[in-house]
Amino acid sequence: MATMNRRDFLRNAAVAGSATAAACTYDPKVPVENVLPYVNQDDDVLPGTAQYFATTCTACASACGMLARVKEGRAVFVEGNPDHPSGGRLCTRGHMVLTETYNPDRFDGPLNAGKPTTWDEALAGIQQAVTQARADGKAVAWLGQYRTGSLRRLLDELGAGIGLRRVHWEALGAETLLAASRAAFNKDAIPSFDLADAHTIVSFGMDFLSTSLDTMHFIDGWSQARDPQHGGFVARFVAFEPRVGATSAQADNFLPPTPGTEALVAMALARLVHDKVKYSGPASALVGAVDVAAAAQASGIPLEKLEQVAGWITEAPSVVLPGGHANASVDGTALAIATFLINEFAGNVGRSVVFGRELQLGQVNSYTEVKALLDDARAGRVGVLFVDGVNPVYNLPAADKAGEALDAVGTLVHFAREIDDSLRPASIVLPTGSGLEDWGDAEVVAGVHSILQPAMLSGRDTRALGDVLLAFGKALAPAAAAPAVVPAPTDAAAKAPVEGEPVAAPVPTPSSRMGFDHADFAAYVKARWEREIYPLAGGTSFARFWVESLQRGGFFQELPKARAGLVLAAAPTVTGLAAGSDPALVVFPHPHLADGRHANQPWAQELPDTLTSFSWTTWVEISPATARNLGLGETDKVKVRTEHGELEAGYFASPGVPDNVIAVNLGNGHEQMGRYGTGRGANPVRLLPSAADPLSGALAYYSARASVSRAVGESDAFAQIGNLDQDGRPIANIVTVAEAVEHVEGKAGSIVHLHEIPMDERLTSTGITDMYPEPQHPTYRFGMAIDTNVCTGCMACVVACNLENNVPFVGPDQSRRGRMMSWIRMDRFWEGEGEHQDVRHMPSLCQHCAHAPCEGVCPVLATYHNLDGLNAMIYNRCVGTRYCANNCPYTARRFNFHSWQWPESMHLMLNPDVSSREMGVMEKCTFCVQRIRGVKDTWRDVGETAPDSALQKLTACASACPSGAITFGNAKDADSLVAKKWQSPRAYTLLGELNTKPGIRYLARARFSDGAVSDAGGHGGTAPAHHEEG
Amino acid sequence: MSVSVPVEAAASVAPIKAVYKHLDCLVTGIHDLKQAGFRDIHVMTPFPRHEVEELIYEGEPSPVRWFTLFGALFGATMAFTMTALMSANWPMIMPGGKPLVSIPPFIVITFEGTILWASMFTFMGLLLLCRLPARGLPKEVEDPRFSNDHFGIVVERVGAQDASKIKSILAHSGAIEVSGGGDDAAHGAHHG
Amino acid sequence: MRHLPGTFLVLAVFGATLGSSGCATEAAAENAAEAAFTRGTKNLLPPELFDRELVVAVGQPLDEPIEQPIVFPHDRHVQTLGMDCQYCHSSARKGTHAGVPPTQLCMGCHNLVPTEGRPELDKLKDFYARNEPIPWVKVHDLPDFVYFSHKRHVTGGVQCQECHGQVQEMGVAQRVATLEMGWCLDCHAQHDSIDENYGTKAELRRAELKDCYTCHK
Amino acid sequence: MKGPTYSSVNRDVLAPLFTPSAAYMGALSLALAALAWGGYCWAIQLIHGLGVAGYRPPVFWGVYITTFVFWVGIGHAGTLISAVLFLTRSRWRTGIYRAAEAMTIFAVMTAALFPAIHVGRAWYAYFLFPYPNQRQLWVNFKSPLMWDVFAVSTYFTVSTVFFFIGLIPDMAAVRDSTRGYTQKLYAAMCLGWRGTDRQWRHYMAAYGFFAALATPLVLSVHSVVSWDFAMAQTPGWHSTIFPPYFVAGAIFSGCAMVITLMLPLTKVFKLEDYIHVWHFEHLAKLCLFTGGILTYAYATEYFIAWYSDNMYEWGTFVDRVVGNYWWVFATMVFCNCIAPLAWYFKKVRTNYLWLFVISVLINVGMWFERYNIIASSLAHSFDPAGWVYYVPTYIEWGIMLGSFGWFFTWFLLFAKIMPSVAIAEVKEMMRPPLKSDEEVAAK
Repeated sequence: MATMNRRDFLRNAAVAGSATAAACTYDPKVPVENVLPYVNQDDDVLPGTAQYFATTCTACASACGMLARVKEGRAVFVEGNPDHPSGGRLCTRGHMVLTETYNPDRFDGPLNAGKPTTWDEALAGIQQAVTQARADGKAVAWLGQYRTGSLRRLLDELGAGIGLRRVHWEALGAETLLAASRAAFNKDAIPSFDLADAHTIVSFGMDFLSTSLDTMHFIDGWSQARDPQHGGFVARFVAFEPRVGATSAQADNFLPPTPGTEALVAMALARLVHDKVKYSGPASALVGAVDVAAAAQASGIPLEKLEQVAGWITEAPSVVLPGGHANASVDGTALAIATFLINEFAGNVGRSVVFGRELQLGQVNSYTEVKALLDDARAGRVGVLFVDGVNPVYNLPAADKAGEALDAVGTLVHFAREIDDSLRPASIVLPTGSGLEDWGDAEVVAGVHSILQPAMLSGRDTRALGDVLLAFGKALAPAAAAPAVVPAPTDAAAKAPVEGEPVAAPVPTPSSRMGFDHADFAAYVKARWEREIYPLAGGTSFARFWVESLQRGGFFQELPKARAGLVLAAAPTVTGLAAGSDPALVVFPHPHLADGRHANQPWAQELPDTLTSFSWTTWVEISPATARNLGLGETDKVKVRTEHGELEAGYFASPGVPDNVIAVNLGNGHEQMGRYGTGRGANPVRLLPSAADPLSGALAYYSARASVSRAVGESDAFAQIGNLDQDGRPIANIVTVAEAVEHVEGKAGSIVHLHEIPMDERLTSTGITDMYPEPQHPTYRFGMAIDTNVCTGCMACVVACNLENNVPFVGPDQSRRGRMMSWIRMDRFWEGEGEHQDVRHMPSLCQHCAHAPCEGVCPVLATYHNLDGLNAMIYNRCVGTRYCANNCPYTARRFNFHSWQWPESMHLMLNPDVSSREMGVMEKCTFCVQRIRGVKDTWRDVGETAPDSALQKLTACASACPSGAITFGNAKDADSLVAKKWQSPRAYTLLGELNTKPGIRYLARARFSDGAVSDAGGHGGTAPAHHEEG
Repeated sequence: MSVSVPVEAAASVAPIKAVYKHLDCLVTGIHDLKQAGFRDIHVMTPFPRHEVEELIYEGEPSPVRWFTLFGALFGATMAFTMTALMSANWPMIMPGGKPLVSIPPFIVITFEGTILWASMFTFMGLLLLCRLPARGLPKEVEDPRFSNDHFGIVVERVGAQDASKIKSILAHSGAIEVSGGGDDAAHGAHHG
Repeated sequence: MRHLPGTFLVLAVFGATLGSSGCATEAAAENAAEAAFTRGTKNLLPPELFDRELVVAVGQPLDEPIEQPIVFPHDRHVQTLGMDCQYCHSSARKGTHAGVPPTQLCMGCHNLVPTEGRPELDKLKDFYARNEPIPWVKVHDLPDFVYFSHKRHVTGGVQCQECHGQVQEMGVAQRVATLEMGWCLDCHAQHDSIDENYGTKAELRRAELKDCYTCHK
Repeated sequence: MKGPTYSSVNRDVLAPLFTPSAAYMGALSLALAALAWGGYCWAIQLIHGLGVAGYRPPVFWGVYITTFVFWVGIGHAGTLISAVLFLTRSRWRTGIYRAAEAMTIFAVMTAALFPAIHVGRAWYAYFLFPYPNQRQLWVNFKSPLMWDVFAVSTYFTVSTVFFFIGLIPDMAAVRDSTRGYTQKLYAAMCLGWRGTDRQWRHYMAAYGFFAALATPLVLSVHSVVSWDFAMAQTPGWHSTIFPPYFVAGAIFSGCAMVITLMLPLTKVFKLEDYIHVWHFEHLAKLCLFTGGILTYAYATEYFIAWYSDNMYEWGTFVDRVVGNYWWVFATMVFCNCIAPLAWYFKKVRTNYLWLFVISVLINVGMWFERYNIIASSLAHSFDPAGWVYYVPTYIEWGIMLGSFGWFFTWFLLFAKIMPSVAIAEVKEMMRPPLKSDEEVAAK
């Protein structure tokens, strides 16, 4: 991957590419279109052919590997990097890096108090302010997100040089886990959890399939543990948490303790596990005093149930996970410690709870430290404050008066791409490049050194954060003599002796100071790699190592799993939730907006929530009984009130919310954001007290009680999924785990029980049930298999598809009218209740039927079945009768009710391989025909048909699916993976009785049969059918 | 019938027109003329009368039916051929798994084509056989009452020698008015 | 004359309705959709309502001379200097786009060619010196919904001239083919190279070449 | 002679022509205003896209198709009266068939607008016709919509010609009672008709053939329209009962529309001598008959949905009664099945007010029947994830209103420029004046 001359060629290529925004809305006038050739062309540039750049995702702190596909100088798609330990997975939010890059609200250049300025002026002013502040004895402070790798090193050195007071905080951070890990194992890192071999997964609120850190690693393990073919078992997932969330929707046993008793339950479980395994050791004393019966009584979970769970934990390999919103209470750290105890007793530490591959999130500060910094700022003791990627005004409770504190800072400097709530009128804004435009690196997981390399130029007057810091360093701390490197806590911990095991993680010791004497940050990163990473790898030449690392996306070490000894001195004390009769308030992160950072990304807003299918707003989840008692109608709003504030929002009567819980999602309710994020929904943090977990200092999102009442007005929350359950229809089917494990191979035929329409025996006996023969596919019959057993409903496939295929976002108003254009609709059927929630997710897309109902009815042949088994859709021929959409039993077709807008700069994101569609045209999934065309073209050059390996992950959805649920391929080839999956006993075709002969087969979900869930296939719903559009 | 300027203009006189108020008188007039061998007559009625038709055409059906038949056959053939050929023109398309030329759906188009062309041919035949559009009868025998409440007989191409005979037959049959035939004076008895 | 009042009444009501409709237009337009997400594109006047197949943009006018930033003589380069098409349009056999050569490539020779009395060459050198791409006017511009791979055609044995005309005899290249769908299909239905390249599988290949997805994206 | 005479027929039927009254101008103004509003709404839709309508996927068809089917259905009564009753020699047809036929043509003209209004890219609606083009593309004759194109255009052509043939002698009558330019105009329009024996001979033969061709055509047209639905898989649509059910419904609604239109026409134009309550009674009886078929069809649909044990089908039918669209279903059942039953009482079916009220109710009910079939089926299809509630917007209602404006504008113009009662055929029904009668009377 050559990097020379990139700036030049990108500049030219970006111009050439801008003319390529494809559309079938052509101008009737003959336009003069220009061809702009390169002045100097790189050898590896082939106009019209995509280039891939391996880089690192910056959407959250997890730093997964990412590939950016670049066409004509514009990144048009991102996907997981298969060479990276994150396994080629990229979550829903990871795709937002692309929309962030092209967001029309990005700053075009530096601003000073709202007025455009130049970089030189801005930097000079800041340097002066820093000097002044130091002279005045005021603090120069940094409030930013977690940073690792070279940036952190740069910050360390700069901080030491100018005496920077640094607070690194994430709203959905890892303070409790880190505190618990320190307390339990004396480790300054968070252990990694391996789910792959666990037969039982117990989670105390960790959102490990959606918003927690290191999600891709979790999903990797999850998809293996749930796949009966992997280890001959299907893992049982037990969730102890206050509400069914994106992750606990997958739970086989959902056990909500009485709010505030989660830590008690964990301790009781620890005691039960301890007793079951007859654990003997010093830690026994820690649980000696636990009153299991009292805990069961308090939590409302029967003792027998707890004992059963303890049995599952001890009988087979298991893992117990802390974290998430159950963990974000004043007992957060206590709960995490208790789960570590359970893992210790069950023998999981070193097996499924491992060090070695631990998470080093860099400097982790807590909410309390943020508060302290802001208190100082409010008192006028902070002269200069740098804000980097955090939004305290939005994410802190109102009582903390973050806005006032920022206003009181002498000089406020924001490293930002877009406006957010924390930007004050007097701020100096230094626009940084997006994750696709700047150099950088990251080391979150021990041994995983990832590189960020620019895939494109920004076309705006931005600078990389590293470049700015280097400039500061050169100007403010040139005294290279000062060798003082502030030892980061991680390093200190890594060096601390740990009993039993040797230090496994070869943390690079900052043997020498990097200094600031580098041309730019790119050179800085390269220099640091040469000095610190290259020695780890060895090899002949750094130049070669560097190019290989760039191609690979970094340098990755397999570090051995390590065990850590329990060093806990005393059992944690459990405080519990403040007493009261009102339901407890749970503030949970939005699966796509996370802590609100993606609120201005139209796709993050528009993608429906995985459970409620609401978009573009905030909603309140209450129990169905509460909704009934309040007499709420479908379009009513509710008001949630705590003693700290109130908000109004639409509601969702969730069968997964107990009566004593009210849940509100975080992420929306921004007062100051770009065009897509401002004024949507409400901010639930405003309802929270300024309370922290005493052991870690983490903000307690789950610490208030709230009342809910009916509000005046109409809700702006509209469900994209029309019905709560599947009304007894065999759409998303299940089999029992026992059946699934027994029939891994497809010998005995299907084990899915489907609705069958009886046919005349005279017909079935002849085997001729069709009037017409099935179409012939001479070379390929492209098909797909979707394993709903591992699908978590995360929507990564949806967003990847949208980005790949130029699917437009339609905005809140049109979303509410159900005109969402996503070609994949994530069906959600809520079949169960109580302990057995049975939420079934199923990506529903064009089934590419061989006997497609849509094709026959199109009067102009705009849609037809092609030789490759694709249900083709030719946009130009479409008149828009919409007959095809009516006749599609899968409702897989989308209609362009308007010509959708791609605002200035967003249109550069359009994939030039795919037409964009004008109003009045029908569209739908094409199985990414442009990729198929590319692959066929490549293999035609050598005169062969494309092999399975080139097809398995070909489509955007298949390449994006983090759990590998989607397999694509040539079903005509019996050896292909998709053909094998089609033969699985769990495979079924959707609405097969219609005889449409779909090109997609679903693999039924495996569920444990120990509950209310009937074993009989699709007729599993126990909840009565009712419409849910609240 | 339409106007045709008599070829042997020298031998003929102006057409003769008789106006009737009563149907039975009209029928008598026609019958008598026929008996007398005058067949080149036009009978004008404001609405169709089967008596008149039977009397003149003696039950011979109108040839319009042949137009209808050929129209139907043409329509059926054309419609089916068109659908089949147009469908076969792009052979790789298999919408909904149906073969290129599938008979059941094409029957509908064939049927519609049959009806359409049968109707159009019928209309064409009507126009041709009725010699429409036309300018109507010669001015001197035109009479607005024929579309209102009177019947009429017009005898064209009357030889000068026959004029008086015809007029007399018409007058005696009960015509309320007989004119033309070279005589400007109106003949005819006015019956009560 | 006595119809007049009634006629006026009719016209008045008709006009008033249209008038009030007109006033409501803007409000309705705003209600119609959120401004940030949709756009009204249809111009109700011609030519939008007419058959646009006649005016689909396929590049510069047929058989007409074209004004380019630099008057580039194809005939001189091909016939006099004996250069191959793919010397400059080098990605024609490798990629979807034939490619217009980078200025660097021109300069490879033109560094050595004297420019006296050749103002066009001065322009070329100026562009290069300014590090600015030459804004060539696109002569053959397929609609954006069409996928066309030069590689497939060139490696499949289609001669450049079959689509682009006798460029070697032209000065500034001009368009000679309609580039309409029917024109493409004529070859896709039957072209000598299909039988040559695919032999017994030619029938299948012809069917593939008539698949809409072969060219429509 | 008592009652109308030949000359009084001419006088009475031609009297309303050409001299608009204030009431007429008022009605025309209303119609034009509605048309203007509809045109405005359509312009909005063309500029902004179909999104201005209330479509909520997967409900992709709504008011437009409903109104299309409604107008096609209205058309059927005209052809039924003019063709089928001609073949069966029903005497009560003569007074009303002209206006009913005009109604057919205008209804089909109205219906024909809707495919263009309905499609997403109206500017490409001509793609629906098989015409030679450089792209070498043809249309899909397997699509029921294509059958629709053929059926409706054939129906329109044949009806128009049939209507025109019927008008020829009457326009000759108009010609003979006017002067100047008007006369020239009508002389041209009647093609120089003279009413000679030869003309009448071919005319009657051709008319008979037209009637014979129009009869299967009228049955086929609504069958084809019903196949738009029945050929689809959608539960609630996919049913073999649809063709007869739709044809009966079309005649039902068409006859009701004839009553709705002819009652005021008769009163305003003072044609009571030619259109008696006796005519309306016959229409009411026809409505009762077809309404009975319709009610039976409704019941059969439910029975089959239940008996088939097809959960999707049954789910849709249950949803129609208890779901979001219950009010549509209730309106439909009340207007189509219950309200017409009042016509079993002679007093009701001979009372002009009741005739009018119930006929309007039937029209409303039949519109809702189509709405019920289209909207509720699509809103409750196979996949429960796609269950929605579609509510039309003012644009759709505006265009529907505009379609009434369009229809009534034509109808009102027709009433002013063409004889609304078939003069020649009315005369045909009358006892001709005979000398012998007079002689008998004289004695």
